[in-house]
Amino acid sequence: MIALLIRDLKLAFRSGGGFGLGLAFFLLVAVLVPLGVGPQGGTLARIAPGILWIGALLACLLSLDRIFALDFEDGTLEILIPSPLPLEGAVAVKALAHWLTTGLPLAVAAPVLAVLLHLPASGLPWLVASLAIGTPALSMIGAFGAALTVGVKRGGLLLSLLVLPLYVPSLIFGAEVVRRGAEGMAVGTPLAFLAAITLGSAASLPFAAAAALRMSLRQG
Amino acid sequence: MIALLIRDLKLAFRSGGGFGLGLAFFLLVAVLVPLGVGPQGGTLARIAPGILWIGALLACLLSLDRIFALDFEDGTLEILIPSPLPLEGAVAVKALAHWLTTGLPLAVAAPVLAVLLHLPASGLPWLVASLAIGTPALSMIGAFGAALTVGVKRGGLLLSLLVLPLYVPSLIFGAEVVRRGAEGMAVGTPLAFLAAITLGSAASLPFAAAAALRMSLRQG
Amino acid sequence: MSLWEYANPKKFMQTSGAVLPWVAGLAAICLGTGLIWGFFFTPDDYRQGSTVRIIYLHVPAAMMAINAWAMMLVASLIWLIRRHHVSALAARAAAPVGLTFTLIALATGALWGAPMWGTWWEWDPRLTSFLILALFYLGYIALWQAVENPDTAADLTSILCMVGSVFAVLSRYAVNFWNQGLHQGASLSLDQRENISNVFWLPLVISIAGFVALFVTLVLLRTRTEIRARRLSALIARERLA
Amino acid sequence: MMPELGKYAGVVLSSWGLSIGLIAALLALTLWRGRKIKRALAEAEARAAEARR
Amino acid sequence: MLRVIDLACARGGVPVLESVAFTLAPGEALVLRGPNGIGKTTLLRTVAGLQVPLAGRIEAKPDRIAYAAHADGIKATLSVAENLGFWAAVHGQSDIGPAVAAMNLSALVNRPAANLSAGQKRRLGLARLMVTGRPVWVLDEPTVSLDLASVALFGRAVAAHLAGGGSALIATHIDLGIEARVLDLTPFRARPPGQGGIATAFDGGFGDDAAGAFL
Amino acid sequence: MLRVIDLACARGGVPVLESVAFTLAPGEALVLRGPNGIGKTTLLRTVAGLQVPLAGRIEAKPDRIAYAAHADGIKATLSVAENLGFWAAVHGQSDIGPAVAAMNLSALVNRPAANLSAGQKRRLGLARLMVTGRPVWVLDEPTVSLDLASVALFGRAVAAHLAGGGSALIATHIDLGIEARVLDLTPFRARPPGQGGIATAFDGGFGDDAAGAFL
Ligand code: HEM
Ligand SMILES: Nc1ncnc2c1ncn2[C@@H]1O[C@H](COP(=O)(O)OP(=O)(O)OP(=O)(O)O)[C@@H](O)[C@H]1O
Ligand SMILES: Nc1ncnc2c1ncn2[C@@H]1O[C@H](COP(=O)(O)OP(=O)(O)OP(=O)(O)O)[C@@H](O)[C@H]1O
Ligand SMILES: [Mg+2]
Ligand SMILES: [Mg+2]
Repeated sequence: MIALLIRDLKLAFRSGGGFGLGLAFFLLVAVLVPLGVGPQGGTLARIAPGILWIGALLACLLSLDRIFALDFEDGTLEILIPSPLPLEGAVAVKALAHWLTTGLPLAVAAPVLAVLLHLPASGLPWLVASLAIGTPALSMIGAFGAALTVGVKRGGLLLSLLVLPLYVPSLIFGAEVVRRGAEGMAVGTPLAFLAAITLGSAASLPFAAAAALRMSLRQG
Repeated sequence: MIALLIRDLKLAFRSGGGFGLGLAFFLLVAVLVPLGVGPQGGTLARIAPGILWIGALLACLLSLDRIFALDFEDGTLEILIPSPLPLEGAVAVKALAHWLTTGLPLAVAAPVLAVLLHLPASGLPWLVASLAIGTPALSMIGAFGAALTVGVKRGGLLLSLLVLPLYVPSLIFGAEVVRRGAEGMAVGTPLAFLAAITLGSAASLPFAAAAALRMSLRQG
Repeated sequence: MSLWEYANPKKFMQTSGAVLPWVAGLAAICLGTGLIWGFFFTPDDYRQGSTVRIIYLHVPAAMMAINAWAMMLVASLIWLIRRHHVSALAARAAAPVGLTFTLIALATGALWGAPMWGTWWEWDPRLTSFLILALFYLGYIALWQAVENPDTAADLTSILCMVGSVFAVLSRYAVNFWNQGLHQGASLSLDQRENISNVFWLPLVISIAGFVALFVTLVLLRTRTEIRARRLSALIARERLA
Repeated sequence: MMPELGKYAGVVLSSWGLSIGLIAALLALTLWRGRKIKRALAEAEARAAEARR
Repeated sequence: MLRVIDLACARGGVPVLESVAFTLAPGEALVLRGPNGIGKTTLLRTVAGLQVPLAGRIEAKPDRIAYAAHADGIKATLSVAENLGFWAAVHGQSDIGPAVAAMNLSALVNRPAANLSAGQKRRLGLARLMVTGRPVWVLDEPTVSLDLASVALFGRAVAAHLAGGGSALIATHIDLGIEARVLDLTPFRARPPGQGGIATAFDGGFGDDAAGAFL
Repeated sequence: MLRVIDLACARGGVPVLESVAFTLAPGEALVLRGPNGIGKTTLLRTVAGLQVPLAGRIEAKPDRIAYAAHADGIKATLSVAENLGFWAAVHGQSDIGPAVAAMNLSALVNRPAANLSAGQKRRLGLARLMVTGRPVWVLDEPTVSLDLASVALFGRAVAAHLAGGGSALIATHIDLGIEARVLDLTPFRARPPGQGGIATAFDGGFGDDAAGAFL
């Protein structure tokens, strides 16, 4: 289990991929939106919570196919399935590795980008909190989607199509937390929902994802 | 040349990928933004031109790695380079195939999504025009980026990072065309710039991309 | 004789072949009566004017859009638990039908919204959740088409259908939480009959029955085609090996 | 005997037109694919029967 | 150790082999032969538990089988030692030394796998098999790309594994130079259902179609 | 037809072979041998123009060479006929019939390439070579995964190609059963620069370091 986590982190760093690039993409979205939308501060501040959450979501999405596709192509999954590691655990560990290299850096970097988008300072702590609490669900849901599309060649876009609707609740509650936080309102309810989604996905989706992986690989 | 175009289109359709899924992603961005930003019609209308162009750009981006990566992995490129086809022509044809399966459907579908974002009706024709004129440049620039990253395993995110800055001028002029069109102002200047970018990239980037491909493959 | 026997392809082909003409006839009669009655022989509503005629398409389509997903969920569970091929194929056959109904509900709603709410599209919870439902249908259909081995495709889409159902309900609550909305609440339940005046009620109920019958007809037809397609690919594969 | 639809005629007619059009398209597609597959299957069955003999 | 009884297996939903039966005792090796496309890969995947059998039974503890095909789970960016170390950890082993020595990889341990030649990569794949510590090896064309010296090396490694009480099931087209029974799969080609072969769910026709039922 | 003069080639910036020299006349075949990792693949890629030589020259028209390695540009979703037809069109040929017949693929023409077994896929890759219409074949381990009958088929195809005035340069570990000169690459292994091998840009030391220069 720990060997798998370490290996996944190592691979993410070595490939020059995972980590830095997710962040970079997040940054690019935060930069492109003012360019596309125009620089009026009022509008930007209003849309900032939503845009930041959407940026985080897309940054997460783009690296999802790394979770299983490479391991599928080079045969690692075929060896992992009959190995002594329980596949459910392996899936959870891989989602964790994805979160550590994508979601966590996003949460840490978000305040800097929030400033670019004129988010009021009172929203910053809630931005970090909502991302820290909400992004694990994104990784876990993403791992489930990646398990569904693992046998499909270059399933990247199909994966996006499957996963994005599943991200809707997290997005709504996450952006709501930030918006309420920025306006100084109480954030308890949406934050609780966000946490519930994360816990629920972490508790149930590894089983669904492991089942999907077994089925994808079993195709004769 | 024509054989290559037909083959690329065939592959895009067969893979259940190319085509429909680029559109689906565009749709998803158009749906998620209001969910994140909140439903106030006024705000949405103001940001609609920028968001639609950013959506088109991201939809384009996600399918870029299909342009060369698959052909690289299965050795097609290694055979194509010493083949009688001029590589510059092959690159241009592949970019064209990408545009036909991504950019063109986006331009056609955009008005429907514009309604979701409350874009004023006067902006719709300009939205279609700007996408039709501007997206070929996105495919061509994308092909260049894909050629640069072709040797990198799972270079998807690196590719995004390289290509997005190159997309900035198209984005700015494209969104400006739509914004001015929606407000009933003259759109001549940004439209001319957009066309110039498309023509310029179509005329010069195939050479740069072909050179990049030759170099990527030459690495011993 | 157990009910599961109908899950045998051959038995299903025989039974469905016998049932189809009747269901198709019922669909034609109900749709014909309900829609013609609704369109030609009902008065304008005092508030909504002639737009009230949209209700005969909008409401049945919206109901069937949800019911089709529910049917797919049941069929998926049957496939996962008992592995009856017909059930998986029926789920596959229902998806495009459900998607079409969803699109009809969305389109008629949008057109209705223009005069009533002054906008084509409003981010009202019910509307939004229908849009998300359409996305689920699209993803489900795309997954069926992307996976090559039909049994694997059935497995994966079944899991997607289950997980998707949970998240569809979740997002319904999420959007509700986020915005109170313009759309009217349910007014058609039988005990609340007075909410909608009698003149509109009967043709509406007949249209709904027509849509149900139409759904069954289409799903039967498409399931039969899917079964034949599987038989065809089995034959072709045998030919190749021979 | 067209009912009087008043100022909403455009909206009502286009929603009816669109809905019926979509249903008709789905039905046509279903029947067309059904016929196509049925014909192909009949041919394949005939070939298989031929091969058995 | 491994017992296959009346096994039938399918590829892409089509039965390819039927009535395959053999047993593999400890210390024994069995070589599968047969022309291209007969179904060797399919049979090995089924035995390894990666596919479900169409009929028949496989009697073996799945956690005793180590399967190796062409794609052997080697990560290009990790070094030879890191690759082996990972698989050893997964299987609860800790020492990769013997495997490295047996496959003559000592000079390459710190080299990233991306920089290996085709044959060197293959040797790494075989070394991976050894660190699993599992007794039943199921190998699909293990000697592809290997030169004669490496084939001999591999033969010796198999012999040592057998001597240690393990067993091996190997599909190959070439002569491995080990003592083993040979099973030619040609006689087990699946017959069409009309001639006694296994019928799948869609192998039966639909009587009503001929009768011209509605649609 | 092909003339290689004093060639040195590198892999990943490290010289692997040097002073390789041979000529290939029409109608002639040359088989390259050598242990795993000696540099056969590197040499073939250099000859095919996919890598630049470190030193020496290759005299050949690049548009007369057809190169085939393991990855052979086969698209899984296209059928055998579509795959071959595409490559024929690229090379201005139109008839794929002879290639299909020569590689015994007639029964498989309409099958998607994804559904082929390892050996069948390999035969398709070799058929691709034939539709290029090019005279110099450069082949890297062409018989991997082929059964004995298919190896013989391939041998006959090469013989026919040679008889038609073509030539072939083949790296392989097994016996192909064709008449060909053999070139063992072992003696051409690159020496370290100190012993007369080729030095790359950073192979020289920096004299001033020993003198204790600033930093
Ligand atoms: C795209 C937009 C719309 C969507 C997706 C939509 C969706 C729905 C749904 C899901 C139902 C519930 C059917 C049921 O289960 O009972 C419904 C019912 C209904 N809708 Fe809409 N709707 C939309 C727009 C509109 C508009 C603009 C109006 C009119 C102003 C409208 C009027 C009604 C009415 C009167 C009902 C029946 C309510 C009842 O008796 O339950 N809808 N719609
Ligand atoms: N998806 C599929 N649908 C139908 N038939 C398939 C499919 N995939 C493979 N086949 C066929 O199944 C048969 C068995 O393939 P398999 O890979 O097991 O053969 P093999 O004995 O390993 O051959 P080789 O020696 O060439 O590796 C082949 O004839 C192949 O063409
Ligand atoms: N990126 C790299 N950096 C350094 N050395 C490398 C790199 N890639 C390969 N090598 C080494 O270069 C040598 C030549 O490899 P090559 O693939 O040409 O061998 P080969 O003769 O084809 O072997 P095989 O018979 O195993 O296919 C090998 O020793 C290999 O380890
Ligand atoms: Mg095989
Ligand atoms: Mg080699």
